[in-house]
Amino acid sequence: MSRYRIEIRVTPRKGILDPQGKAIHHALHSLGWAQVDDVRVGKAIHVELDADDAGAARDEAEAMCRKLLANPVTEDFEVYQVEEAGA
Amino acid sequence: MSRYRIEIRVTPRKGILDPQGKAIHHALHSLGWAQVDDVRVGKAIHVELDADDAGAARDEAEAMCRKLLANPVTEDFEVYQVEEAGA
Amino acid sequence: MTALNVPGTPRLPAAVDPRPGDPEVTDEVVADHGLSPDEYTKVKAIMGRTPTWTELGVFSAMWSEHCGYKNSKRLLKTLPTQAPWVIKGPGENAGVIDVGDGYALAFKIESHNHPSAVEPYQGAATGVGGILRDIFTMGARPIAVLDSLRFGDLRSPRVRYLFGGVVKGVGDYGNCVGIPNIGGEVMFDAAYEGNPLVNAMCLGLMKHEDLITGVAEGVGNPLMAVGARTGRDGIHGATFASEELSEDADESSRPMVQVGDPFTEKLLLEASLELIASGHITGIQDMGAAGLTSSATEMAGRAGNGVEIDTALVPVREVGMTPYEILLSESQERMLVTAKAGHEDDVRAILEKWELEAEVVGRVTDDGMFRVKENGVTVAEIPNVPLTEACPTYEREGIEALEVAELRDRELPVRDTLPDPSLALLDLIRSPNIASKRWIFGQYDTTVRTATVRRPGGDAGAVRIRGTKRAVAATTDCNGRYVYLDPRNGARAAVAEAARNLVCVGALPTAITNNLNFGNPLKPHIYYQLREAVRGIGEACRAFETPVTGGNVSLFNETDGKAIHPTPVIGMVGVIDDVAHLTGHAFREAGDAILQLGDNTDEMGGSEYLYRFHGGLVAGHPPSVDLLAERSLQQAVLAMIHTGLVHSAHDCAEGGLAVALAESALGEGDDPLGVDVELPDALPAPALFFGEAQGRVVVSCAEADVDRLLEVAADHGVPARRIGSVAPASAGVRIRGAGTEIFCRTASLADGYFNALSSIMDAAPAAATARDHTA
Amino acid sequence: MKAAVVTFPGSNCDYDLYKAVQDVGAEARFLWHRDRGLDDADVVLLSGGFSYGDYLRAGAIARFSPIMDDVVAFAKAGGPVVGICNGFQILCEAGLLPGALIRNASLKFQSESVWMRVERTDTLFTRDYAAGQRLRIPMAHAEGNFRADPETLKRIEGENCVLFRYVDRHGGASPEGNPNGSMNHIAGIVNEAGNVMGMMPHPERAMEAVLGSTDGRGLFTSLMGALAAGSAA
Ligand SMILES: Nc1ncnc2c1ncn2[C@@H]1O[C@H](COP(=O)(O)OP(=O)(O)O)[C@@H](O)[C@H]1O
Ligand SMILES: [Mg+2]
Repeated sequence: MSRYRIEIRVTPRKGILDPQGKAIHHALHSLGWAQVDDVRVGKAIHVELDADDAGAARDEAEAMCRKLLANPVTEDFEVYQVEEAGA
Repeated sequence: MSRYRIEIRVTPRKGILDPQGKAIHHALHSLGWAQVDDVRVGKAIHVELDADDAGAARDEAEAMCRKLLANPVTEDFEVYQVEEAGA
Repeated sequence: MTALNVPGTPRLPAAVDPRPGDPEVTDEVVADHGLSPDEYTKVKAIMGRTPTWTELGVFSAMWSEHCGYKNSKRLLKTLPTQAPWVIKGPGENAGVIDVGDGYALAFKIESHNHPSAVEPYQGAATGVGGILRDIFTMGARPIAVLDSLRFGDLRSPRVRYLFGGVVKGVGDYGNCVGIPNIGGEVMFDAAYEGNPLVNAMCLGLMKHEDLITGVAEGVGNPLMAVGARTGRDGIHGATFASEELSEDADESSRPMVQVGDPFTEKLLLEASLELIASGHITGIQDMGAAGLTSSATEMAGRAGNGVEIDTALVPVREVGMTPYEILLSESQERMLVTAKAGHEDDVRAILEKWELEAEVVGRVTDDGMFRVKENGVTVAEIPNVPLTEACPTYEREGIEALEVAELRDRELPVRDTLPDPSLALLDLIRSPNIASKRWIFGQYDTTVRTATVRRPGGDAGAVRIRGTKRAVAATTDCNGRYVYLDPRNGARAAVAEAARNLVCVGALPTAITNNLNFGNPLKPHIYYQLREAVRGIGEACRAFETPVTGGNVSLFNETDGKAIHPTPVIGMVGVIDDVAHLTGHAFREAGDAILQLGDNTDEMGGSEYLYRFHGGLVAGHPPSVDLLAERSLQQAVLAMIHTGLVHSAHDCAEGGLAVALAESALGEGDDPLGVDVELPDALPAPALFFGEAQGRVVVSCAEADVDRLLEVAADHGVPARRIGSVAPASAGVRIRGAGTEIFCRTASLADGYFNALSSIMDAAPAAATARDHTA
Repeated sequence: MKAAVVTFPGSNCDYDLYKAVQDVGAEARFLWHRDRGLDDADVVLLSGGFSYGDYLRAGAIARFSPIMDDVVAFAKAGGPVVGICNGFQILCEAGLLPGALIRNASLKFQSESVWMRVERTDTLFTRDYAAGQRLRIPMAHAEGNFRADPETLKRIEGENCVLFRYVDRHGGASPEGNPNGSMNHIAGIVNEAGNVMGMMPHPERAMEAVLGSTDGRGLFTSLMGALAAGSAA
């Protein structure tokens, strides 16, 4: 067993309205960042857990996303970083 | 000028209470993930913008974080992926 | 400047070895803890030795202005606190009054100004959390909150950021816990630019027999820490709140921001009420300012006992916390409970049901000491009574600032630069100080608990008491400009306005809580403001028979040496015997008669008109307050309402009579009406239309009932007359007088009134307002 | 009628709902989310509030409470289930109702009285209303923006599952009448079987004139009537 640090990103599905992204886009424009084109806002979830290896850690994380962390109607998820924590 | 896709992570500062992380941690435990130890929740922000090069894109993203996207009193931010978007 | 004597110290504490790793106590360290050399000498006299680092931290917090009321205690003692209906006066977590039918009302106001200046969202949210806990630790279920806010000029992006964050913080917290917001106030004035004020008030209802207080009774009884874990948040918040803010203050010198968790609060609320009803505990208190230290010592103090705590037993959020940190942490959503010995598991079971923790952290002792151990090793031992009672109190020199006297006596420029009165009304109605506050309370749940019978937007809010015909009403009021120009009179005006607001909804004013927001009292002109304002509050409360049952003091509200307007916010509660008497400020029907009670005067000092049309000018004599006349007015309005014939009642406040008439015409915006009024007074137009003379109320009734109501007013010796009629919306708002006329289309007034704040706040997404706090 | 109101940690309208069903003559009781069994309830109601603080997503954690297994079984067996505000969010998360409720377009918590139009009167929940009747009801939420993918939305409309739609004060489905950005102005829906409904506004806050409106009563009297008729039959 080792300890793994996992980063998960849960984002609004393409095609699903993202009111928060829209508001930030608007705010960035009015602050002068006219070159910004697309803004989407989701959740960054950091989880630490014990698992046998990185693959198992990732599997667990994906199971958590499917069961709880993301709503399949409106959100996509991605487990994008699995890193062994310093002992 | 090229188009860059940037991923930003804004997370509660260390030591600052993260009620959301606490609640999710608790929920994961009740769902049987007893091996989960720490959960922290922040924002994952995806931005697309035009810039001369990757360095410039990163600089802009960091400026946006300082000015708008992160609350310096309670949050840390990280610009962790700057990637040229397919033309 | 004189200091009180130290009350008899029972005996000296034992010697305590310095804890390895703790800093040494030097003069510099003492000064950093906000203790003066004299105060430190007193500490050493109480201790009979040099205090340890931990002990110094404890003294510093307990003897801060926030906990010790050093500069205000003597003044507060002059306030009236007694009445037959007062059950608990000042000194408890909240005041409690009888409201009839076996019910008691606990209520209090609390400030969170400094934290909100640093982090508006969390500062405001935790402010609401704190005041809720003060209420439910009395055994009362919170039934309503109000928020009294002050900010600088909304043209500043920083101010918009603060305002937006504070409103969201107040809302998110109260909404989640499920306590309706029923009112409050907000004022924007350059004087609050660097130092916003965030005061939150809460009302709680209980049966008389459910009252419990924060007392650590019964030697040997266990003390239990209940609720959230202790982190490093807000260490020394109490001391921080007792210092001036400075623009370039080092970020790291500030206490770690306290983050609120309203969900935990809701659980803690239910668990606490269940605990109190269970009979397993003898006392309970919030770990608020100065955290575990103040709750433990105050609870012991009230019982005349000592307490012993082991910090190693306190559930913590982070590893490696020192006793100093654990004692002074201001982590939110925590309570200290004195359980009955042997009932610890029952307490745990109740907390467990609500998914919360409860741990024994110490016990009640008989030796009068506040003793702190870490894994059994004593790290602090302080005689409890001197710690809680012997905080030096000061009576300082108070002298009015010359510049204020000059401003007050200045010739006002109003007469020669009169804008067209119709344009003036259109402009005033959209002033953020006058415009509808819907943008604020639209973010607050106002109807949860299905008891709100007066929502925000009128003169006062009200919630009915289920199972009875009664309701309780509440309001917060203070015009800091009046207080700045004339502290005594301005404070009287604040109390008078609060009472007027209550009678306008049909409530009998019953008692007050107050929040004294002032600058640095070490400056003679600030101490003068404080002294005179307290005097004014006392006079008005005596005149109205509305005793003071508690309150809060927030001093040092200065940024880079510049003080806010002195702002003694009055939170007043009243009782409505029968909800059938509930009255609103909105006119009901075209054709109704409009009556005016009270006299128009030529007083423009401190008015919104001056501020708005003369470059932010705050000058002149604020409107005078005749307490006897106010009292008669209040009684007359209530008597009129009790006839059942009054269709609406609304007092005149900022913006004067013309604004009051327009507000009554606009109502809640759904069915606006018009006004046709003629004012015969021989007064200059600005004073007649926009002067803020006190003691005036606009009432409407059916044509047939005019004489009857005028008679009631006459019986009370209150000047009253008919001034016109309610008109259909299509007729607009027409007010004739002073040889001229105001005419505005109802739709234009409605647009200005209802959209002013949202057009400022929603149109300009400065960093600020767009920054989002919930992921 | 025996009505059971479920209390989750963070529910804050459970008592209001309890009182509302009592008000129309039902026998009301609370069920604790951790307990099992529905105690022979005729109807189960999930109230508003912030179960688990609405952290993560509104309703996401509450739907895993032990009692939800019983609620799902009850609903699958045709038992009437009502979700109001947070209760609606929980029912969507639990898959008993289609779609999802995301943040209001304004990004704000919005507390106001809204108008909504009764779209169907042939259900357990709306039979005491008149077709097309306009109701004035308080709403108070931050996440009530109804969303569904195009097929789902088509099915919702095609199967006539919309119970209430936000309208303006004149009864029109204009943009001003839509407070939170919901697709097709949807304020409340019922499942295809007709026994599970959810809505964002709070009918239990519109039960008495002294509170400003009595337009919410119809929902509860409908249920009472329908269940009385059902048990008589
Ligand atoms: N911060 C606030 N929170 C809630 N309600 C508010 C707030 N500010 C103003 N209101 C509502 O708007 C009403 C009008 O405000 P104000 O003009 O200050 O009234 P008044 O002059 O009668 O005291 C208040 O009575 C209150 O109901
Ligand atoms: Mg008023």
